Amino acid sequence: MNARDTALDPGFGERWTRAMITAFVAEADRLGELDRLAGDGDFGRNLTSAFGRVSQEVAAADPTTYAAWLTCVSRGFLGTGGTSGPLFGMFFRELARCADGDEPTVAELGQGLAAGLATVQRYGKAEVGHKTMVDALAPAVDALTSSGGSLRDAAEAADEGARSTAEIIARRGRASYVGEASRGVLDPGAVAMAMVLALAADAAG
Amino acid sequence: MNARDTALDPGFGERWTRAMITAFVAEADRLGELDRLAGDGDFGRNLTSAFGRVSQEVAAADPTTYAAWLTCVSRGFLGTGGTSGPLFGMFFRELARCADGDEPTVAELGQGLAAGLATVQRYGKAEVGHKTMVDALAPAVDALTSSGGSLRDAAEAADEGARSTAEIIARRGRASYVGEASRGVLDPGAVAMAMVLALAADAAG
Amino acid sequence: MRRSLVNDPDDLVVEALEGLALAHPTLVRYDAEHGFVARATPARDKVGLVSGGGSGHEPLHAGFVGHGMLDVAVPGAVFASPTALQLYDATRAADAGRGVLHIVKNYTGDVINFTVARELADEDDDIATEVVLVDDDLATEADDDDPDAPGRRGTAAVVAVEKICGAAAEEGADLGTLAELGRRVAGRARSMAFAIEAGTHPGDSRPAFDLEADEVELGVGIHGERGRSRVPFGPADELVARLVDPLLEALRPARGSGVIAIVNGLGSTYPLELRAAARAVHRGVTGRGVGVDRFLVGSYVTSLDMHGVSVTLLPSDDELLRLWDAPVRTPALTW
Amino acid sequence: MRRSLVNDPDDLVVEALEGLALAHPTLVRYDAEHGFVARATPARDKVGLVSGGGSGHEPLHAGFVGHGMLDVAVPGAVFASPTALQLYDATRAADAGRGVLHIVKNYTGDVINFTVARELADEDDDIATEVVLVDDDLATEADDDDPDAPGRRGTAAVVAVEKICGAAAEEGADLGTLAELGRRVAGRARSMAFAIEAGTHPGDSRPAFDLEADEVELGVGIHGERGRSRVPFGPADELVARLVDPLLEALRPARGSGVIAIVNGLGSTYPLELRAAARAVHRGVTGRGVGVDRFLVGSYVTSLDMHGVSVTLLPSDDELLRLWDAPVRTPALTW
Ligand SMILES: Nc1ncnc2c1ncn2[C@@H]1O[C@H](COP(=O)(O)OP(=O)(O)O)[C@@H](O)[C@H]1O
Ligand SMILES: Nc1ncnc2c1ncn2[C@@H]1O[C@H](COP(=O)(O)OP(=O)(O)O)[C@@H](O)[C@H]1O
Ligand SMILES: [Mg+2]
Ligand SMILES: [Mg+2]
Ligand SMILES: [Mg+2]
Ligand SMILES: [Mg+2]
Repeated sequence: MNARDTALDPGFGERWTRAMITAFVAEADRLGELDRLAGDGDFGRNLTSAFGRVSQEVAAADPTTYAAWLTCVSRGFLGTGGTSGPLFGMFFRELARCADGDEPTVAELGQGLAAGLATVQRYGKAEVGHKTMVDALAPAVDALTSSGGSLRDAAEAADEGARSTAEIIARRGRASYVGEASRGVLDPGAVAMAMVLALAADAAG
Repeated sequence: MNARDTALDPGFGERWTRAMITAFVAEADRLGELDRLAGDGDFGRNLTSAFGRVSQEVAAADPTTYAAWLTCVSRGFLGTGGTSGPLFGMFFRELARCADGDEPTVAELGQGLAAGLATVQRYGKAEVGHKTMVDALAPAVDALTSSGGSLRDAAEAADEGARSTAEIIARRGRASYVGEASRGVLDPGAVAMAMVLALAADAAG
Repeated sequence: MRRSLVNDPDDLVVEALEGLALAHPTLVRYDAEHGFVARATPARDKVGLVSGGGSGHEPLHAGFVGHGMLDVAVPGAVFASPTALQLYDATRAADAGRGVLHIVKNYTGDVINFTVARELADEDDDIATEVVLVDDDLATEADDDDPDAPGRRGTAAVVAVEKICGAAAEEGADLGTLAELGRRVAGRARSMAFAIEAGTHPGDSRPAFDLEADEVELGVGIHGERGRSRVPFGPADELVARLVDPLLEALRPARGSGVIAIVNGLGSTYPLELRAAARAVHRGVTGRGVGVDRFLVGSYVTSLDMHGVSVTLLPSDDELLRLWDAPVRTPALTW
Repeated sequence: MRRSLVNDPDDLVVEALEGLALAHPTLVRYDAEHGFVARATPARDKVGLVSGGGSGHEPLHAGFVGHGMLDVAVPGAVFASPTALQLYDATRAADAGRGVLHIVKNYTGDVINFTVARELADEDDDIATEVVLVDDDLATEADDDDPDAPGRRGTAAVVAVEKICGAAAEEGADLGTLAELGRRVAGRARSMAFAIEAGTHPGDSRPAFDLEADEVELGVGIHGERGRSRVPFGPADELVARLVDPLLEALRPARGSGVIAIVNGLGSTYPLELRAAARAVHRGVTGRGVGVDRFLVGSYVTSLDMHGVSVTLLPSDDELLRLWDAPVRTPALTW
């Protein structure tokens, strides 16, 4: 049996979720600053509020399965404003649904990320190169599914995709209103998406 | 039969009314200026508007009797704002009612003026010395009734009363709000009332 | 810099009355010749209710013409009393054979002109009339007993008087009963207001008075006049307490009793502000163990675009609540 | 200098919702846990109507909850969409077994969050939903055919959609019929607005944008964004014509046909101004041989204390008029 079809270590969902809470609360200001430079500046506050809610959901639901943990993340974002709230919320909802057992396999995670990408694109109508979270997510899905890579490969592809957003001007979201002024600034949603994948790779061990 | 009990010359009501229209339209600015110095400045506009309405009433009613002419004057004032509108309006209403025949006798005019004074005081609660139209009207009534004088005597008493308002501070009307600042300024309502009486004496011939 | 949306400021009142009638053709009509607003369909066999006063306080009074409230409303120019003749014509129009009740806010010009109108209606037309004088503004309560003092101003309690007397008139109450009822409401109700910005006369480019950034005008009236004092600007709850506390102090409603409360915007107060102020009023009143039996929140008695709030408290009883709840159908108040 | 009557600006929306519920306890309740306003007594056996959007536009939408209009209204923060979860919870609350209609003003955030809510309601609760997108603002009609253009903004026509669909829902219309009806109304209605002063965010001391004394912002939206152009300040009738003319140009109603017209104050427009503007709109429309069948004049869809007016024209027909006239009983609209 291929390693891709083995469930990840028990506690993956919990480790990943807790790591995201910690990391995003710590990085909210830095990411908010990017949104201030080429957007409307609320992304940091949106992240803080989303993960505040994630913590509340965790406290209320006392999750035990991967699906339950990721559902808390999804609900945290769905209870948050901005464009990123519903997009990340539905993205994590697809991820929550990707596992058959208690923890997902890498292949299931790959399918979940692919479904998440499809959902984000269905709502947001962004393509690669529009300077959004899609620029990080699409290469990660590609690495994990078509290219058969590892979670670490996917995280690296996402990181590279996020970096690429510095050179382009935004075609979607508030940043698209500032035109040329967005050039030179990383897209905060793409950076956040790359963080999500890096933390997944860390949590998988 | 005493001259006081002889009706005034035919056309007295019309002559008096027409003279008031002419005189007050001409003097409105000067009287308004007094209200500006110690009041709220609208007396000139109120007079213009009142006599505009008087002219309309005359055109509409085509008066033939003294009572009908004076009713036009009354209605002109009753259709006008300010404190002076209703006070002069009810004053002229009493005057309109004072005659039994087509034109009043001097005695009837005296009774009309006395009734007018009573009405003004009932509404306005002003005494002599409060710096209002009463300061001109009260001495005129006195001259014509208790002292048995002529219309000309009454007009002179009114004029003297109006002049006396320069030295006092207002206790009624908008001018009472400005306190000491009203000293030295003639009360426009008293001056107007004195004009009314002078024009009556002229019209009586 | 302030600007108004007007053509010639002198035409504003008449144009607005035309607009009101066009907006509510089934409820009211504007009689341009006589200068009043009357019900589109005159009521029959009831006492007529007439109110009026200067314009600039909309929707007062014309917005309250209709079933369950006024029969005729008589607007003057901005902040100026209607004339005696307007009020006389309105009184004749409102009479359906059972007499006419005048509801008058306590301002010298209004009082005189309404009185003249009643005298004319009585002498010339033999119409029975009564008057209810509304003088609810606590800010103008005389400190001494100067017999010449004009007394408390009439402000938002007039809405309660019009609503409650309007309902009783619809039920068939006679003139004397209505006058007594109206006086009972007016006698009990007290109001108080503050402004964080004065109103601006149409056509003017500056508000009627200036306030510093840290000042609030307490005890303002509705004609651009200054208030009784200036207090520091602060959170809405604190400012609202400066209205509610003296009102409760003056009325001393018993614990367990209830009031009809009116939280009224003065012109440009926007709904978020007004609703938050309503919450503060509710907490202030119920915090003293007094119930808010009925609660009217909106901009009903304004002063052009003044930015501020007035609070009116009217101790209630079963009869007042019943009449308050009775159906009403006017441009500005319908239930 | 501008000031608002607030406590902490972050608490304003919630305090105002509490105030609204205290003022209208028989009509609405505020569900603080889920962040929506619902009817005090839920309706049975009808399609549920849900609308929502950023706050700052009061009385929209919570002021339209009640018999004959909405079942649930969902407020976001000032000028920010409510969240998907709020809208999902509201959708569940509004469902009485016959499905739920979403009435959504066309703004990206609102559109996405409502869509997510419908997807959740469908997948997790098997609730049938439909959406009516309201995009009436003529000022934002795309000049070219950019497929990425966000399209016309949704403004005051949403009141007509809520009123008309609300009446039909009360009559028992099913979900599909309501969606079609709502789309018909939204598809026909067009609006346009101007401002002579921008609104001020609670807590800020300056309006969202500055205007010179001789300028008017034409084609403004309701979120403090600039308009489409600046035109010279002038008499109200001229400014109103700058709204009515392009609306008639776009709608081209036939002579002899009629419209439902909404003349809407944007926040601090005071009644004298608004009524005079209504008169100008009436003359503008009837001057082209088009009747004003129904006329709603008031401040219904605001932008904080913005000073200006929007005009909405909706070509009418017998069905729309019948539904417009049907009884409604909400905090902000009752007949
Ligand atoms: N249409 C879209 N599709 C995908 N992602 C988007 C879209 N619009 C914005 N985003 C992402 O959302 C991020 C901004 O989120 P946030 O600040 O919460 O939203 P808003 O733009 O509404 O203020 C952007 O950095 C971008 O990555
Ligand atoms: N209470 C009163 N009794 C008698 N006359 C009065 C009274 N109040 C004012 N007046 C007269 O009215 C005149 C002012 O009239 P006008 O300017 O029309 O009224 P307002 O004071 O309301 O502006 C005063 O000059 C005074 O003579
Ligand atoms: Mg943002
Ligand atoms: Mg944003
Ligand atoms: Mg004067
Ligand atoms: Mg005056």
